[in-house]
Amino acid sequence: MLQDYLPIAVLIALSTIFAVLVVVIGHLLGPKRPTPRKTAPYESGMKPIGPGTRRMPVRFYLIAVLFILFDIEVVFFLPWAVVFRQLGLFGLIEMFVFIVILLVGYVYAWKKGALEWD
Amino acid sequence: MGLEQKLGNMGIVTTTLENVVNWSRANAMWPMLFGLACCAIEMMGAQASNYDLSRFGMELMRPSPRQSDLMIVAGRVSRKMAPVLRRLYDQMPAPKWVVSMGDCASCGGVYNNYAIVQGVDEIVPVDVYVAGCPPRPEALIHGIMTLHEKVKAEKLKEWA
Amino acid sequence: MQLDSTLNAIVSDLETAFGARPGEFRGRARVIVAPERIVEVARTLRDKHGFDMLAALSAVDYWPQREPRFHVVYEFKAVAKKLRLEIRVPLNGDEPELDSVTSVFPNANWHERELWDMFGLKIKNHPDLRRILMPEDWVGHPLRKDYPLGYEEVQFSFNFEDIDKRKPRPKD
Amino acid sequence: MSLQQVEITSEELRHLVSNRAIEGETVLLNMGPQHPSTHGVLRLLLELDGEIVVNCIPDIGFLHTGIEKNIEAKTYEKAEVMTDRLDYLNTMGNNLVYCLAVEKLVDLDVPARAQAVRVIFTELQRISSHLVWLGTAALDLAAMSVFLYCFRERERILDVMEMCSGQRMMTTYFRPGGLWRDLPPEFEDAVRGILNDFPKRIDEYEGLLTNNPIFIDRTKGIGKLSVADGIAWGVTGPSLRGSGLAYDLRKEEPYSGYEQYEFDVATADGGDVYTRYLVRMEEMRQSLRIVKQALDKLPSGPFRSNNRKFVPPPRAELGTSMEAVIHHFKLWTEGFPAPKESVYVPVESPRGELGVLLEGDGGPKPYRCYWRTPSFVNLQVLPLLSKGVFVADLVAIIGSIDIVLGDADR
Repeated sequence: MLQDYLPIAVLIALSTIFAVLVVVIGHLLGPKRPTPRKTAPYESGMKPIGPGTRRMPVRFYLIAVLFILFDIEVVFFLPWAVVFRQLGLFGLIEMFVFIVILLVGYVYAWKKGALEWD
Repeated sequence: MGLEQKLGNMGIVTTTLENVVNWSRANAMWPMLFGLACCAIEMMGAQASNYDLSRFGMELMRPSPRQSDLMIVAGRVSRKMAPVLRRLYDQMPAPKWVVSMGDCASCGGVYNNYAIVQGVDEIVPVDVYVAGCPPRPEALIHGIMTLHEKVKAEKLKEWA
Repeated sequence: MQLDSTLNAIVSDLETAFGARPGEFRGRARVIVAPERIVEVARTLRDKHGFDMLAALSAVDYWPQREPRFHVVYEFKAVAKKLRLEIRVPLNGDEPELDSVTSVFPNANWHERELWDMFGLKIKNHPDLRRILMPEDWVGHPLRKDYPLGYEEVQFSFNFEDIDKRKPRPKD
Repeated sequence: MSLQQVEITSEELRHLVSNRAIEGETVLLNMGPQHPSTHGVLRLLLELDGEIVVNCIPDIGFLHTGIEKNIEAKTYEKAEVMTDRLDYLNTMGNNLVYCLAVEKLVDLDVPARAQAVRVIFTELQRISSHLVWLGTAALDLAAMSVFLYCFRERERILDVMEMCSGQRMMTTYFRPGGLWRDLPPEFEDAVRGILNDFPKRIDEYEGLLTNNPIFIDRTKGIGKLSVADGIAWGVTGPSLRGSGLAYDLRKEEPYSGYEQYEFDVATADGGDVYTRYLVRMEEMRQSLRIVKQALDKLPSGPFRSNNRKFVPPPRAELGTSMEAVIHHFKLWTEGFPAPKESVYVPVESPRGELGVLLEGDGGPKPYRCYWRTPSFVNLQVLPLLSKGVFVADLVAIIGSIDIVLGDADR
């Protein structure tokens, strides 16, 4: 039974090898001439003010977390969409329940003002 | 080395690493979005629908120097802009080329006075000078094709 | 072209109030005002006579002439009444001093910074007097008549080599 | 406890920036000379509290070319080459205002045909400048396709200019006293072609943007400029007309024959980025109307005044009359002397009031030529408009006040 998963395994193996290969060869063979001016943080051409990694307000982190939360939701749609025909009505209702739960979370975040910036 | 004569020219089979690398560098050169003055409007004209720089693999004008290979100095460089230009040139990764577009960038052009750097080659090593004030989009494209020939003729020793 | 009546009234009013000397060239009213009175003149022009826009502010350098070496030119515009008036303030050479009119016209801020940058006119109680067009560490004031144009000899074939030696090269 | 002392690049900036920035609470960021959305080499030192702009300090001068100093070193006719490169999107407008100033200074007459052609070209240049503005402003708001359409249309106007003056942008086509050359025969139907194609094109752009919800969200109610602030800060042109004041120099102080053509001044009250967009789109239509009227009533006759003291004679005459050779020789080597007086001539450029303060000193070279450029003055309003907006809105505001850095830095 495992054979029919073989092509996927080969595909994954090939793609990771290719990706790793490209990065590693680029890293090993590419000429590296770091000069202080080149490695200085880029600030649209001017002398950078302060170090590159400065304190960032926490709101950016909040936005990132919210994005991940609601973006992963879409990932669960994919397997469902594949077997949508076989699941029939049960699958449809199941997915609606899933969406409603996430909608509750979304409305809660909205009302708490997490989406507002200031 | 007589290898080429013996092998003959069978296209992809007998090409050398040098040709492949130079070919790929020449045809996928991303210019840096670095418009200064009037030549920048002609560069935009060259980038836009009528003259379409994307035919040369220059689809994107990358704003940051980190992701660009070619710096088109399009416009007059003033004394206040010179250190900025030099810093941007330094922050570009290794295989980088400079096209100085227009007379003001190439030799100070109409402005021979205190405010303009008389030619960008005082600040950055320039590969191709494009004449014109402002050069027509075709002139810029001709300059870029000349640069492609120059890149295709580069030797392995130069960039190893 | 004769000055129209309203402008005449305004100019004569300035004359009585601030001792300004009127002049006229091709239908353009021009008034010479002493440097220390310029802020009051600007204020009365704006409040009393309705000149609510400072269109232009610049300076002219009459270099060899020492006494009033600079003329600072104010162009006022009455948007509602469609009138234009030019006010000239003579300043003498060595240490030109001028009061800032940013309190009356906020857009004079950059103009006065440009005057300082280009002509070296010291503007008193200006909120942020810095060079605006030239780099901060630039020496000299370029638009003065005694400042050289910075003309570099053009490279032709006969003098190509010796200019090439002196030409600065990019240093890595 | 100060988090980490932020060393500010140039010391004088300390008094401009609030002390929250110096302790490092708010981020000091350079939206600097090389930035995709600053329309050239404008540097904005932004003090950011997260995404909100607390304070914005513009820093210009990165394109300062010393044009005013260079003009003082050339004769009147030869200095006109300098004027094209000032506001490189409105080259004909720069030539026009310089020629008007020289003509007023030396009291030179301009034939009717030259005035009409000047109006046609200035209006065509206004349309091409608004097209570049529309392209880049929409590009800043991520509307890529508008940029490509606008530049396709602009090529047609550039072809007309190249047909008449031999150069696409830096035309120097107007000369003191009239035009450099007469119009070529195929000028008429080239402009007719533009006249009946462009209204459809402008509808196309309006279809793309005007009721596009994304564009409306990004531009409505952002960068509010009231009329009182506008006048106090000296803002002129479409940026002021967007706040509801119909102040247009072509109507206020008509020059070069503008009083013959009837057009209405495009205004819309609201004073935000969206109304400035509407004003400029309407202005393009009005310019088409003016060009149509000017082209219909194009008078024949001489294209340049024949006052030999100031205007070099045509080449044909050199073969026959001796005086022509003398005038030609004197005008081209030494130039014509101007009286010892000063003149201020304002004109309506696509960005606002463009004025030239020209002063002669009896010699052949301009003694002082000060350019009152609209971008330099309109840019001063940016800190006022950008208090407390998002950085993304700041990009829309910069796009809406339509600055050209060659114009601002001179």
